[in-house]
Amino acid sequence: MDFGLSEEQTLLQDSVNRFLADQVSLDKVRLFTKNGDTDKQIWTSLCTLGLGGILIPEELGGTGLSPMDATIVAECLGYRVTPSSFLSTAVMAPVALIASSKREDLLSASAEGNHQFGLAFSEAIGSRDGSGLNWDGNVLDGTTVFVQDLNADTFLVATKEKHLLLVDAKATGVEKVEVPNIDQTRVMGALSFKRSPAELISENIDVYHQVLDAGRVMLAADTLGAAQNMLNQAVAYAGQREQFDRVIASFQAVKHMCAEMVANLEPCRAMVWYAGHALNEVKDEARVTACHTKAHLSEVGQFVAKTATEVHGGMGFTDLVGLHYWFKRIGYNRQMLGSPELLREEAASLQDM
Amino acid sequence: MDFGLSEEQTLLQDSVNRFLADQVSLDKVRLFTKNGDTDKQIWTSLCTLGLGGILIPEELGGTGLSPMDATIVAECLGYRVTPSSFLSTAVMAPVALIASSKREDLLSASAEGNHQFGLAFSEAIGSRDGSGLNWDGNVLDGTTVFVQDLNADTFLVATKEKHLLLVDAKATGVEKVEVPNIDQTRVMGALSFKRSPAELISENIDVYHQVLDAGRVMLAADTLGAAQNMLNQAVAYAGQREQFDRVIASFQAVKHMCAEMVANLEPCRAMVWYAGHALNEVKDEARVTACHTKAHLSEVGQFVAKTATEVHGGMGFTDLVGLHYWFKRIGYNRQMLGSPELLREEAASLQDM
Amino acid sequence: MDLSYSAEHEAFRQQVIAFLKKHKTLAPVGAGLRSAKTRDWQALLIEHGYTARTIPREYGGFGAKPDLLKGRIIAEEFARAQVPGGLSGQGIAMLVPTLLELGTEEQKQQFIRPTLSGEMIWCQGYSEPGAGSDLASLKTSAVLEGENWLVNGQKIWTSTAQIADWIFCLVRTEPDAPKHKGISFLLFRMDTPGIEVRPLVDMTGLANFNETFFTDVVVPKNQIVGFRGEGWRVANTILGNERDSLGNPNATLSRLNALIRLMKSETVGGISLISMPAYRDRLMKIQGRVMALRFNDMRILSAKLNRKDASLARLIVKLQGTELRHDLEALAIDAMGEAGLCFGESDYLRDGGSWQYQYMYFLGLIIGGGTSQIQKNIISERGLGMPREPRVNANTAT
Amino acid sequence: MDLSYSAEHEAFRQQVIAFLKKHKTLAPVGAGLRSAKTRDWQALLIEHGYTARTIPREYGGFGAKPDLLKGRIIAEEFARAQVPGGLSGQGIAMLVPTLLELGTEEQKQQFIRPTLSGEMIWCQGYSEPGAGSDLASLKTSAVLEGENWLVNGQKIWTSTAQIADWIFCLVRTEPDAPKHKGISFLLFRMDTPGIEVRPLVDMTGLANFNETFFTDVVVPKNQIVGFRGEGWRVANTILGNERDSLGNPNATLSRLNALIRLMKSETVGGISLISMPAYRDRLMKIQGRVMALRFNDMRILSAKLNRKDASLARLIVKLQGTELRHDLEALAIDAMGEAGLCFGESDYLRDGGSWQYQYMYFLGLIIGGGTSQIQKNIISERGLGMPREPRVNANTAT
Repeated sequence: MDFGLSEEQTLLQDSVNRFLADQVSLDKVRLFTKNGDTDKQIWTSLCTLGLGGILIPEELGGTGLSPMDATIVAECLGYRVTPSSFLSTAVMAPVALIASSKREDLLSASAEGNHQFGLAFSEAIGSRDGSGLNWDGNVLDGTTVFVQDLNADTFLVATKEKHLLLVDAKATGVEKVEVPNIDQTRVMGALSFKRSPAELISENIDVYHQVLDAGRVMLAADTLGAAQNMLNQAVAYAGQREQFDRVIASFQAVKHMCAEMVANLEPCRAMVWYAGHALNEVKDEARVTACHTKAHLSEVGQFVAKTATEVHGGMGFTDLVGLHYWFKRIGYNRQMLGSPELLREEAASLQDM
Repeated sequence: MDFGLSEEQTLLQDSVNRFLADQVSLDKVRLFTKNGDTDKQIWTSLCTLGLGGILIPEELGGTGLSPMDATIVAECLGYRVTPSSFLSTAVMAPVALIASSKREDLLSASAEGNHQFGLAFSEAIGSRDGSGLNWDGNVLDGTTVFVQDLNADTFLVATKEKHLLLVDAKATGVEKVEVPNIDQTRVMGALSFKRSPAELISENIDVYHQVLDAGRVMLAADTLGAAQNMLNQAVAYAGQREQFDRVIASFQAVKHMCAEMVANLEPCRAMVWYAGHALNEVKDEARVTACHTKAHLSEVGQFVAKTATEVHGGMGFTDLVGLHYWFKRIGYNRQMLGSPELLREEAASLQDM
Repeated sequence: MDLSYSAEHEAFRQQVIAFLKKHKTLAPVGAGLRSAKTRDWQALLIEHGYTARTIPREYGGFGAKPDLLKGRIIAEEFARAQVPGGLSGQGIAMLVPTLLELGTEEQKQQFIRPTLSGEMIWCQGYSEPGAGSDLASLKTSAVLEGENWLVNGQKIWTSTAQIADWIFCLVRTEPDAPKHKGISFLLFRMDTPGIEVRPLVDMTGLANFNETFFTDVVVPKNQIVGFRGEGWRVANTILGNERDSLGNPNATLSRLNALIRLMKSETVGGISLISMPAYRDRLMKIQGRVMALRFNDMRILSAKLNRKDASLARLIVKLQGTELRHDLEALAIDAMGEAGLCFGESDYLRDGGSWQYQYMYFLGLIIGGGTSQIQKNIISERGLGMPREPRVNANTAT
Repeated sequence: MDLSYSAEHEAFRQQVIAFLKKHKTLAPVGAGLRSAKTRDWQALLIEHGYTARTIPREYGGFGAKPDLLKGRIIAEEFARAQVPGGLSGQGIAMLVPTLLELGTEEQKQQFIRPTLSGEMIWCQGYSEPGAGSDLASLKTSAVLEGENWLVNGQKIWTSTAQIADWIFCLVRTEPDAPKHKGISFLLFRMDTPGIEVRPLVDMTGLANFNETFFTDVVVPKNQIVGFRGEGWRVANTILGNERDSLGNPNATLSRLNALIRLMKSETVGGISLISMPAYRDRLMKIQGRVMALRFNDMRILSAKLNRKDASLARLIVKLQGTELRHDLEALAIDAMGEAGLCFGESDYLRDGGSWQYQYMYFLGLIIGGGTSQIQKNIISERGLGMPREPRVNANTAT
């Protein structure tokens, strides 16, 4: 019995953290938000650590670790607001392809860092005015929006019927339009298809949910990391900033804001661990847990993002300190793959409520 | 243009406050909660001030004041957690009888303090398992629960169809059972009827809503008064209680709790005034405003009730200080005639949302 | 993450289950603390190691070596079978561990065995009307006169004082020392002349607590734990233990399940409460918070087992757990609407009125055992390393 | 409660409506602050008394006697017609009232007319990187050398600094005096040598503010308002006015209406956002809060008119109004879900991205103009008469 990280997992966490501290400075994040290039560089480096193929079996060139291990990595990435295709390329697409035993070639390429996936799940989660896909068993037509990682080589597309398809970004009739979003560390966009060839990966709704659960838990873990960093920054800033001849950390109001942040955030750590573990190991709880974990982390993350900014006073509002990168990352995670109200409604219906 | 209390209204407020400060001590409230007797005494005194007939025309022996005046009185009554039949006898029943030009005899008797009404509105608001009324145009059968002012002489009953009936407490087949409730300043119960004669007061749904709106605004005003008193007690206690060699009012955490209470509560004052005014004077806004005012006051009241208790520390939890009378009064007002979620849903549907 | 139990622990669980199956009819449901049934059950549990498990045999315990998981298994299985576990008053929960750590051999011999057996019931004399959050400012005095202490003063929040045989009590013995250094930890009989206990009715309408008054109460000199002036340290040896038990997420989970049952069965206007979306959303929010605290609790247990640090996780339990519980009870009341107001016997009362009762009781717990404000001070200082409130002179504070 | 307007006021309203009908095409929608169109419109408004209404004619105003209701009517009708009202920069809102109260006759003559006309644009130099909540600890110094002040230091949050002609600025002139007593209020030209303005990009991505640096900036001795060392009092004469404008409930009401439109028109999975109960409940909660603050605002106006006390009602507006607005914008984003993330031009952007923008901007306002923590100090001290935080020596605070 050991609820928490194993020794290996602690080592993994430490090494990813060290790597990111070294390689993904805020300056690098800023650079990425100006021109997306550094992203590929970061991704290549992550892949040399084996993170691109974290869920891909060793025989296909991956590291064959568990979803819980991936959760740990996602938390580290969130902590450093790392621009990366981890969610799409290292988690959701591999879960889909492994579960349906498809396209080992792409898995191998992904593990090596030579191939990136993007995600188009909005049609399955909630279709928008002006969007809609039609797949005739062969080719795909229509438009889907809020696609994550628009610069991918291949897109994993979920239809309204919750079928999963693969579409090559360079296939006939595929058009991409970037849709600027609030979180500049992520590239979001719209995809249109005109008789574009698409490969069916799965018609099994369980596979769809397995992929979605994994994605949701990773977003929750990303928020955990990002919120933890904001809290740490707030405590550190309060310990240095002086007003009224005292560090502001000695004011009860500031102390209590920080106490409320940690009191809300600390239990989230165990929740994210369990949700990551449950993905493969406690399958009958995985879906409800994933819904609740992402919803709860979204709420706590929003509270921490706002409160940590307030502790920083005016400085928290500036680009100088750059706190807003975390603020916006948490905001993005909140909406992507299901916002809190939708997730709670889903959790209720899964429990026949 | 004058948004607020007129000079006469300020005088009314002052005189009711003075009267209650003098006549309705916490000791008297305690006594009432042990044996309901003092209630009649309080009611008789309130009637000598003309409050029993506040809405009843002067020619019927009342004082013929406005619903907004009644709101002011309700706030004063809440401030002193006064046990009284004001809501039923002075507000809701008169609104019903005046709007439908019925039973002037009862109005006269009420104005004189010789007759009290009770309210049975639960069937119209939301019927419970095991309850249900059947009125055949002549006699009434069935059971209704959560009747307010169970010791009344006559009950104003609202049916599922939102018809209003009058039933004499002593009529054939009427049975009363007290249902103990959390707020000992109110007497709640269940009423059963067996072929009990009932008089139709109104089939007009507008009259039903007019009565209900008035009741809701009075409950909101009662909460305003009760919450204001809790806030005042908290500030006073914090100014006297010493811990760590300081009055606790000098701790930032305590100051901020009090600041949050007043920041939430103070705008409620204007809201209650307007809601009271709108009842007769801005009819197209009256219903939405009544729903929102009661819902909002319920939320703010709950926050103040909890926070003021916390400021008192352990003392707030004791019967010695008696803060719980206000806490429970606010809790009662929250549920009676529609809890916040139901009221908000009603406000939305009134606005075609 | 390894959620499995070892073979030894699985076997132990089976043993507990078998015990419960065989003996559960002996459990003292609703019996008084003084009843023979209660004491016999306690004796049976000690004999099998299901309570007082790690306390040495020589003092009346079972004498097993510490095994947190076995402790957890016992708690889980007793809860599942809905059978009351061992006695858990303040004597057992707080005094016994204190004596084991700091008592003299004579004190251990004298007090631990009868306390464990349920013969000797204790109450705690810490808080005073003027010393709540600032407990160290307590004023109840004990003056050494010859071979006895003479105790004068007043305590409050002394639960079970009206039935206790003994009290463990913080008193000021060195009035001239700095406030934390002048306190001593005394033990004395509650039937000593000069003690008056007055029930303290609280907002729930029950007297869950008491006020206790001391007038020239004579206490033999040797009935002190630790040295003179060390009482603050003695009391703090175990104060943390108390805090941990407030806001226990497993109790909250049972309560959540009760709430779900209620919301499924209760209807308004023919519609079940759970099918009203605004209530359902609130329910789901609470379920998410319960989940987070339950996993946090598993992490704490596991950290103890595996000697990892989970001090932050532990520090926030009382604050978060009591607020969550209060919110949970509030939802039940709101969802029931007017029916949620019922309190006291009637056909319309649900679950024995426990929703209103617990709603208030947990407001009491938010305040008691260190108010939320004090909790936040502790979390920010001990958990986040933020500076203490600067000390202010009494005469500069206005 | 009398919500009617007098015949005089009704007539005035008709006059405003007629004016708007006739002249609205002249309004400078989207025109720069320096454009002729803007200045002409300002001149027209002053001529009719629709801005600078109560400022004496001799200084370039309309010279009417104060009538709050007419002010309200003007604001209401301009808002209803969606026509921009008079100029409202910091010069007009803050400096002009200050000069009217405390300026010399020469200063009034020199500054008020060009400020009102829009020729002379001002920025405010109050906050510094090290002096935010504790504004009085500001360090920018001004040393008198002969006939001039020599100003050195740095200001932050100087909005419009990049286009301003002049600055009104708090500087420390008496370094040895207690901190509130050593400050003076200077006016100087922004093109004086030694001033550098650097745009300060904020979380919205825009440079809504600046940092402004002063190196040996020479300011003529007489460009001081009030006496040396009186600057704190001068600044506080009008600081309250600024706070009132943050969290204005009428602006929040327009925003609520926009939110309702959005939630009615936008769909997910074919269902309009407003028909999703959890969002609708949040919307209604916000509508209730908007209502309370709107009526509170009417009460404040009315209290001014009728010389009643509404100081508490006024004290809480900034705190409540900015939090409410932030929550309102947050709901729009949540209800839109993934579409709520859009920021920057695309087919999927709604309302020009204003939901995300205002969500962040109002977080800035929660902090700016006195953080929520400072607001709560003020409310508890001035509103509730609670004691000030005890003063702590710098060296005892750790």
